[in-house]
Amino acid sequence: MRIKLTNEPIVHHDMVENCRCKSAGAIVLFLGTVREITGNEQTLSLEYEAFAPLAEKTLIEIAEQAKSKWGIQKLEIIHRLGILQPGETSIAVCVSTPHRADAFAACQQIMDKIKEVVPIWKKETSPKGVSNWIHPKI
Amino acid sequence: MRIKLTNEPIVHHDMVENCRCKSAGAIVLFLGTVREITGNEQTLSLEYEAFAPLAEKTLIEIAEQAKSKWGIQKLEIIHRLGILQPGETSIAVCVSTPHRADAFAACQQIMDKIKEVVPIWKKETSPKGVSNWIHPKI
Amino acid sequence: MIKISVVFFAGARDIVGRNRLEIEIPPQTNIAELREILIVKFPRLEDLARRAAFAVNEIFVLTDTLLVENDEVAFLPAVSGG
Amino acid sequence: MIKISVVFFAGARDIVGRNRLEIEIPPQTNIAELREILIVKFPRLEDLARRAAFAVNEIFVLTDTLLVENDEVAFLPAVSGG
Repeated sequence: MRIKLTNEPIVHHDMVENCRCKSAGAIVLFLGTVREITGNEQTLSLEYEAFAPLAEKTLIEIAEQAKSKWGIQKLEIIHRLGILQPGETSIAVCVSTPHRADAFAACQQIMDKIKEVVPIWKKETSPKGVSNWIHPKI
Repeated sequence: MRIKLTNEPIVHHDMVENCRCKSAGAIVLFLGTVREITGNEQTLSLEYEAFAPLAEKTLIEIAEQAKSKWGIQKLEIIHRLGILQPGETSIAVCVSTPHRADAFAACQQIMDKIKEVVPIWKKETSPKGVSNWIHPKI
Repeated sequence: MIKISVVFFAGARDIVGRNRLEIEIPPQTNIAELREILIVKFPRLEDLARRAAFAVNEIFVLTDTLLVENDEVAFLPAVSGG
Repeated sequence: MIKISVVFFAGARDIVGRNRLEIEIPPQTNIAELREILIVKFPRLEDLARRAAFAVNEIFVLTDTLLVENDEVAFLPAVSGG
């Protein structure tokens, strides 16, 4: 199990290979990528910031809960921080399980929880240079 | 959109990169891998065989339906044929969509349909050398 | 009589002992009737045949589909790919 | 009075104008009360504060948690990572 925050580009190939194992019949990799267009709004870049010690601790808790719930064999979560361009990977979650329904459910539930509780925020910069922190419940 | 049957190992890194695009916020990659142990049974190897022309046509139909249903931006499906060892990838499906729920749903539904209708079969060989074609409804 | 061919896959091919069978059937035979003909010829095929799908000339068909001269029927036992 | 520090992130930091604030509060102040103190000090923080989560010394806490000398409170506006 590898869980980390990083300022470096995320190497998804290695995450998948780390999750591959003979006891698993399914590997699901999720990548969140920076979308250039949302509705009529254009994004020039996103900047991610974390309360790192609590974010890491929270990711580990989410991972531990998912592991026991879904029979996960191997699991990796990497969240990118700093400034990202459209198309770049902001988060990657990879899980392996014996059967495929569990891999999909586990990966999706991990992502849902990350979006809900992990103390990481993004600031969006438009092509006009306007920057806004995104706080979805406001 | 790339859909193929192959006797070569599946290169998942390229599939993900081919699905990455600025209009997508989510990429989901599914890999089916050869499991060594199922219950008390051990698998030495699996051999996959296809009725290739109809399998390819059926995969394309599944892909086209999923594309319009889920707003898929890019999609790749590769199914391996021939003899595979435990841990190897037998199938890979990769999709990108603007939002993540659609990527998970699309990838999972594509896999479900492939398992149900595409004319591909596997033969399992045990460590004792006994081989059996798997026909799940029997 | 008309002449058609039937191609077999996976466990069905093992039972039949070959990939392809050329056979003569009465005109107006449909897939369901062909299936019975095959079961008579290869009784061990019955379990697979009852749950098989069929394609004619590489298109999936229903069992009421009528066969014509030179059709290539694919006998597709329950699939296990993925 | 006791001395604590509050750390701010993202939009909250922009409103407060800095990462970290050292403030003195009455003993037995809880998180909910601290939140009101912060809103009085920084009225533009109110929308974020009403929906913020809080951690003390890097552990998530409920708003009835009492603060003690030297606690480090993290003011965590609604998250948007992933």
